[in-house]
Amino acid sequence: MKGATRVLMRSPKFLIGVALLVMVGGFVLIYPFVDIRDPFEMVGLSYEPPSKDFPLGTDNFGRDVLLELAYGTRSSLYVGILAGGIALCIGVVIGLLAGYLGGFWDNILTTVTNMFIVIPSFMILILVSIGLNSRSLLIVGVIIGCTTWPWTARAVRAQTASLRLRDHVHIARISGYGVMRIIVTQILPYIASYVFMAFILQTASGILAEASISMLGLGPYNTISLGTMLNWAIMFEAMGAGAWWAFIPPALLIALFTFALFLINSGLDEIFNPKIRR
Amino acid sequence: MRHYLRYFGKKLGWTFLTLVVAVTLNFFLPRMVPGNPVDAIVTDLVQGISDENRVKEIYETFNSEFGVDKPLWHQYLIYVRNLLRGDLGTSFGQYPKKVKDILRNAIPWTVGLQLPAILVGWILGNVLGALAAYRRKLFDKIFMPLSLAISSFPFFVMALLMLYLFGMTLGWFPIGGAYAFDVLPSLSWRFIGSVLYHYALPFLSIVIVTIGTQAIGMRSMAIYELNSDYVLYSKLLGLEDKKVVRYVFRNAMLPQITGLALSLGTMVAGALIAEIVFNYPGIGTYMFSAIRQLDYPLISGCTLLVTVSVLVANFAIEVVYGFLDPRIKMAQLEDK
Amino acid sequence: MGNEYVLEGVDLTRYFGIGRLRFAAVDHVTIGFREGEIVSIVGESGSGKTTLAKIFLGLLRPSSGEVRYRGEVLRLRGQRERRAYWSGVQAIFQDPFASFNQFFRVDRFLQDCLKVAGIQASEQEARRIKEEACSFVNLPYHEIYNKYPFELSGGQMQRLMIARVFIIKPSVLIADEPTSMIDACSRSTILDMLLSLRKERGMTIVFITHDLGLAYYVSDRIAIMHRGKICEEGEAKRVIEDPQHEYTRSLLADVPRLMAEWSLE
Amino acid sequence: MDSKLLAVEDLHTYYRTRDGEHVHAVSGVSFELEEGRVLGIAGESGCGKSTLALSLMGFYFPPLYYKSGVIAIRGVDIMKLEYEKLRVDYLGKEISYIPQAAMNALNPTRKIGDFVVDVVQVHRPSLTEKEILTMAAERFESLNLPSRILRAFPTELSGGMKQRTVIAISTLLDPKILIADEPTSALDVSSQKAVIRMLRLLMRERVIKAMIFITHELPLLYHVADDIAVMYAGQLVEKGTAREVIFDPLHPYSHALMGSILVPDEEFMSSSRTIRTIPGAPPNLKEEIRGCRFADRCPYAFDACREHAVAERPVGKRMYRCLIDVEDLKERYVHGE
Amino acid sequence: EGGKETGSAGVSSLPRKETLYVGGLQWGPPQNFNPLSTQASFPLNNGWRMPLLYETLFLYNQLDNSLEPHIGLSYEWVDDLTLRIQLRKGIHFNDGSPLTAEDVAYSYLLGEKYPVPWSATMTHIKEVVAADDYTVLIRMKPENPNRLYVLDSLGNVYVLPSDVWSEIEKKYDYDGTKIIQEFNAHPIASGPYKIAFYDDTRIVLERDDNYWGKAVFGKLPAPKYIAHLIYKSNEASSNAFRQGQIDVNQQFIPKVWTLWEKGAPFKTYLRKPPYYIPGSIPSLFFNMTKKGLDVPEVRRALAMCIDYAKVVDVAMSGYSTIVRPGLMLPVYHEQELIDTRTLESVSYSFDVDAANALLDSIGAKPGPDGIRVLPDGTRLGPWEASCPYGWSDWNATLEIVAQSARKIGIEIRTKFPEFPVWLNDVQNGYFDIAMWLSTNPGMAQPWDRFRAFLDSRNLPPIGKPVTANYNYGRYKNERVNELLSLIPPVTDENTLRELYTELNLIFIRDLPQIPLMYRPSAFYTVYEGVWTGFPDEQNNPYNIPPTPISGAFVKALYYIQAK
Ligand SMILES: Nc1ncnc2c1ncn2[C@@H]1O[C@H](COP(=O)(O)OP(=O)(O)OP(=O)(O)O)[C@@H](O)[C@H]1O
Ligand SMILES: Nc1ncnc2c1ncn2[C@@H]1O[C@H](COP(=O)(O)OP(=O)(O)OP(=O)(O)O)[C@@H](O)[C@H]1O
Ligand SMILES: [Mg+2]
Ligand SMILES: [Mg+2]
Repeated sequence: MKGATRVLMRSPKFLIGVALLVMVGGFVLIYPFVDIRDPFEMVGLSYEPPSKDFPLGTDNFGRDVLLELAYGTRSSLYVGILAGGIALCIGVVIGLLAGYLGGFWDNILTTVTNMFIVIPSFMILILVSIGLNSRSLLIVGVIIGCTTWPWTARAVRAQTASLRLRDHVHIARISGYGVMRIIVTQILPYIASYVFMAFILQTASGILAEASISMLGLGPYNTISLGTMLNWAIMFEAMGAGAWWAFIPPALLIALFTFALFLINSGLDEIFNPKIRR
Repeated sequence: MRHYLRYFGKKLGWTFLTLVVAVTLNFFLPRMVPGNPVDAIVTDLVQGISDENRVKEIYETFNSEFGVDKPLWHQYLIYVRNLLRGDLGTSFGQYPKKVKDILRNAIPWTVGLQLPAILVGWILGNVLGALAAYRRKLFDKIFMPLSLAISSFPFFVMALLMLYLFGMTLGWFPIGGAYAFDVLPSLSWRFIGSVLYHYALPFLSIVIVTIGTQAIGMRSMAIYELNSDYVLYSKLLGLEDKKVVRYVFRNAMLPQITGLALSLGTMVAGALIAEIVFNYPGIGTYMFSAIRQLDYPLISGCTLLVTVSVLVANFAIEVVYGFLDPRIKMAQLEDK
Repeated sequence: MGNEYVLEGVDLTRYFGIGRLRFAAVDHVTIGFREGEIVSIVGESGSGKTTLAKIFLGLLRPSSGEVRYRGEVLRLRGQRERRAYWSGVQAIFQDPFASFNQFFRVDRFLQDCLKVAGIQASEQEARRIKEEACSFVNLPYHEIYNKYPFELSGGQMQRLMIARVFIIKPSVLIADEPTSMIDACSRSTILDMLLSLRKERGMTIVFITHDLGLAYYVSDRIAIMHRGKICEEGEAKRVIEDPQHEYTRSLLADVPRLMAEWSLE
Repeated sequence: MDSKLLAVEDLHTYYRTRDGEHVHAVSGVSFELEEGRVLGIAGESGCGKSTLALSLMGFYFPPLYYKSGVIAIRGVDIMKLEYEKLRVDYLGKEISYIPQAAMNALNPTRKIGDFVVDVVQVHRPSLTEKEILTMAAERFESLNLPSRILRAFPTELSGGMKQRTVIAISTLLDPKILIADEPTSALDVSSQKAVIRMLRLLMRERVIKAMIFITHELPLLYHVADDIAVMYAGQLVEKGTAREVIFDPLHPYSHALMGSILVPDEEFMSSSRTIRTIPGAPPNLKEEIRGCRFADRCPYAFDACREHAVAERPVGKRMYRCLIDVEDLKERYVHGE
Repeated sequence: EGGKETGSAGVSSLPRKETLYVGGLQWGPPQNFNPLSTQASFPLNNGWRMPLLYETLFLYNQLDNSLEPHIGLSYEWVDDLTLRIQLRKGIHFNDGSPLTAEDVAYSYLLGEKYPVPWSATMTHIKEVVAADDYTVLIRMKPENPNRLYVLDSLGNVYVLPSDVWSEIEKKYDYDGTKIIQEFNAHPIASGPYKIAFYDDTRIVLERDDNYWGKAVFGKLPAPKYIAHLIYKSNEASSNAFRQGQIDVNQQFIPKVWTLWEKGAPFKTYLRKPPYYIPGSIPSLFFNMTKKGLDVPEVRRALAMCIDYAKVVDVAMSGYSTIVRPGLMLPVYHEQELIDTRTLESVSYSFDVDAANALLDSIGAKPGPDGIRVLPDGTRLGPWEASCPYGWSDWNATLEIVAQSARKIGIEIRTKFPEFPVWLNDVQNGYFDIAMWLSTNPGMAQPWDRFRAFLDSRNLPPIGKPVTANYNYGRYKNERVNELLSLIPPVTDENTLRELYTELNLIFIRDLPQIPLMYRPSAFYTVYEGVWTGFPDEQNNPYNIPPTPISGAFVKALYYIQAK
């Protein structure tokens, strides 16, 4: 365990990933205290180029892009974490049950999981988003979470199925433990690192999914998120107006986020998956 | 062989079941929306008509035309029956066009754009990923973070940035559409040239992102394989590196095929948004406008089409894969 | 005769796989264990030893046949029945490294054993029992109680497993190759401990191994297992010195020994 | 021409772990292998047997690294050779290797026959594919392997078959020196015997000039090896003929090891033996160990043991690594201290 | 049906100098070329009367709210209920058959038989008869006459060849829903263009060189082809326009002046703000059945707190003048109809303090979160203000409204659903605040604007859709209904002024809607890099209205020249 921390500290990928995340996270958390205006406030004219007043210019509504970025990143992160959390919970529960129970339940749960994998979740996402009349960050996060869990479920199932046959699980069984207790104490700790990595990936994909559906205009109302910022920029022709500041920063931030999370993930992967490392 | 057939029989049955679920989701999910899409069509028609009965009459005609006056389950049955006859219904938004006809126009563009792009991206990504794993050193040090970075770009973000940079700012490429505004489809060089020119940017944006994603997967697969016992053993028997590397690539490539099957859904869906950004007349664009107009039949048609193609692709890849990789063949035979 | 067996398997069969690949890992095995004896089940890799052990432990359901514990057919329905059975029949597995939950400290592991044994003791009393168990297996409790399993050596882990059995006091212990993963020098320690367990507790021990020498060393009776079937069973000495079954004979002939010639022709 | 087929001198190799530490898995191993002899290497799990075997091949894969020492095949230090020369002229042909993990030693997606062709063509490019396959089929049959295996994928074989296949492939080019790392561990006793029989045959026919046989199963080693070296924590602690080492061990560790042998043999078991046990565990190879590596577990150890590195001590043709004199040791063993 | 189609000419490319590219009039793929369908594609889209394929009797000119002769030479009221129209002679359809009064009568009557775009008008008409080959008489129903609608129809009803369409009627067995679905890929029509090609990305018209107008006007329209490129989104279309791929563009382009800042040959009708001429009045609609919103003072306070200048600048890119209270467009022929001084008494303007004071005066005190609560406990918000998604200028406007409202302690949240969802909600009365606009310019304005906003006759209850007009908020006022029925027959200027002034007075007092801006009925932006001579304010000798291709704008096609 201590070794793992040491290795982590040496993994440049992990460190850079964390550094990026901390930087962005710090900006998101601190900036709104520095600049206490309402991000919705239309302080300037539309698409004012970067200036002293507006370090990143203004968007189509004449809002300060930098301030919006702070709030938008926050929302994106929120959706990502929420979606990641939900996807993780569903995926882990289904994966654990399928993997541990085996047999009939495994067949059922695996079939459901595979269905969700093969039916592009993005399609479901679109269909559900259209169906919902009022969309908030919460709802968007929940539906993303509810459609992206199968990858986690599948991986957790595989791990659980192999752990189930380990002797310590047998020992636990002949110690008379119940199913839930075995799953929680004997299996969960072993896949914890994996689950954590899955969470990171799910968070990244949650951020992406939010951005994607917001881009399609199916994002949350009354909310600034990186996706809705892009959506506005496109809808209000930032590109034609040459207002690069309205869409490049959110686009890059989305990429940056995913990048940081991917880095952290592959850093962790090297530690938990020794064979990958060279 | 019998077991093999049985395995695929099962697989096929399973695929069919998924299809049924997909069809059902496709029907019900968009119909969760509170509004009645007929309103939109009829509103224009009845604007200013003060005779209430007249208005009602027109409404009813259209309601029954679209079958929205029947209970949902009944509509579903009709939907399934029509599907079996190859009838995807009539578009609300482009009334009275048939969804089938709309999709027929869109499919060639989407397939023409995405299939080559995804395949090229996949192949290049794998080759580069394998190289990175093998070469390591500087190549890997630069390439690896780069592809990680690239793969962090969602398709549409990449499309957006490329459009802005190469289309709007530098003006190297057209900024949208499938062919130039002043040519008409025909078998002329002018037209074909124009199509290719317009193809470049959307194609590249999909290829680049796919390369990034695939390269990462391939790299770690290849590294895993490079560390395996058979590599050591082969080398200790004096096999030349070239040959060993070929073993490794092949073995690392094979799991990537399943990866391709599984990520097809994500890739296709992602590439659809790239279509929208480039105003490419493919399914993505139609889906986008269908969403705007709440055109259920068209939305259902698009999502169904995408889902079915992903399903079919998955199935096909699974079949092919079994033949390519003896390991999987064994696993398939043993599959419960 | 049925009554003298503590644990008994009647016509046990277990299939794995389907279709062409279906085969019997355990094939119509009937075997019983008497109070206080050590029976070795010997067989090469894949002969179905572990599968048989798991059936006896109730971890696997036999495809046909039944397990009888103290004359009664084993059903294991409900938590209570399971607890009762497992407080009477316990096991040690092949791989000590895999037998421990690496996330719990030794003390917690021992504490759980107390629970399984149904001992409700005060903190002091519990500690005394734990210390006693540790000293039985020659482990200093105060040194290891706060350690994680991965901080112990294989031999120490396997000894802790025995300590577990010491606390639970089952009447039957199924030891599935308990020494195969630890070094030769520690192996003898483990064997000695098992033997003394039997001496002190009169415990029935089912000893599973692929090593004839080991079986010969520890057991009263030996059963030879081959492709899921028990092909020969009898007094240890008799089986080794006067093997009846063809397979046993060839097995004995192929095992390298030190004193006898090992014909390579 | 040096009569010594293989001479290893003060070989040091180490693994670099993920957190940058070094595991000195082979530290200061020297021995010589003469033509016609089989050297057995015994020792418990983790003592460095496999690492030594790999190190002898003369070329290194991360995370295993070469530190120092000489590996001379007929007087040629293969550590000084160019990689290409080593690969074409030595590997597989002069010195060959049977890996411990035969399960994964074959490329899962290549038919065994194709792999055989790949291997042979490196060293004998003149042979046609057909000739190679005929040759391989013969060798396979001598190991009771049907020649149809050549057309099979490794996944279609059972564990034992795989192991035998690997043995067949490793010996296909009639290597002068064969390093067999627990070649029979996955086999049942009768297959084990067949394998040993074949290896013996190859030796007798002088196809293989010398062999290093690694196992932790002492009774087996006794029958296979002419000489036995006992390894402990990366070092050889004792070396001698098979009979000497098994029945008259010198080093306290060997002594304990031999005392733990169990065989289904009335005569041996009842020869008023007490099963000997050693408390404790082998040292951590990550750390620099100054004194005798066995000192912590040795019942006879005294202070000096922990302070000074212990050199190999020759006793006639034998060797052992202990500060205590031979006579002293024997005395103590008899008294069973 | 559907699919690709090439016209007789078999065009494969469109020479830039012979093709007029238009944009912004068609967004989806072509659906049909049926003049009876409300879903018809360019150049037949409902709402734009483009006399390119089918033609109307007269051409509406938005500049002076007049009808210019076309097929019809003149019209006059014979009595209170009868309109007589004199047709031009020598007009023929493109199949060579002559266009006669019979065809006109037939076309009108289709509106009675089937649901077609002019069916609403036909509810006021008793009969349309051909007095002779070139004279048409329209007789209104005595119980329900409406002069304004009848006049409006002159610029709205397409004249179809009766023989061709009776065949079609027969083909579909006189089933209206089928008839309006006829795809009509090769229209037999009287206009100067024919359909040459269409697919999902463009519709191409080719000039008919046998057009009857050649003899009458002495020349043909200049462009040999008119091509409408179909874009899937605003931005794609406006990007194409920026690159000079569209000549006449009917599309909201933010900051349109940036187009010509660098000297590129773009222009709008006016060279200075508001650039376009106003055509309708997007307004904030209140649901009068919602508690809190039913209080006139609350609505008035909202009206006073909105920063109209910001709406114009930020949301509308300045394409409007600052809105004035009332429902009259800032154009001469409408402003003439009201007495501004009378209206001053009820007028309001942007004044946050006054708005706050007004709310204070009715006892609406701010709660702990700053949101006011009425004395009866009704919290002023959260209310959802909605408009369809993707209508970017409106989305921005509502954002501004929401921001403004916060300043006076009213909580408004924006919501932009898809159009059909939004429409359904709004029609059924499931909304708080919505944004919608008035009906298009035409001969029935401004009366029709008031009718659409305020008419509460036959108003369905909440839960049933309002379809006959736009009174989605269920505003009820008997006097308004009365005024609405009084206006249509009136011709006397003074009486009209009185009536309109009263209507405005009631409107401003009750504020069931708050006008937010003036919106052009058409965004007329042209590129003169290829074709020149498009009309603008300074150079418009032929009085051509800036309504791309539609109505009297068609004249422009005869005057433009390729560079
Ligand atoms: N869960 C399972 N599913 C399928 N096959 C199994 C399963 N468990 C065991 N087998 C098969 O049953 C046979 C007997 O296995 P078992 O583990 O009982 O052998 P064993 O005698 O314990 O061998 P070893 O000495 O290697 O432990 C083997 O061929 C094994 O592959
Ligand atoms: N890749 C590696 N990285 C770090 N340490 C290693 C690695 N491989 C082996 N070791 C260590 O090197 C030492 C020697 O290992 P080796 O595999 O040579 O032992 P062995 O004697 O062959 O054991 P066995 O009988 O289990 O095969 C062990 O302590 C082991 O932990
Ligand atoms: Mg076993
Ligand atoms: Mg080894």
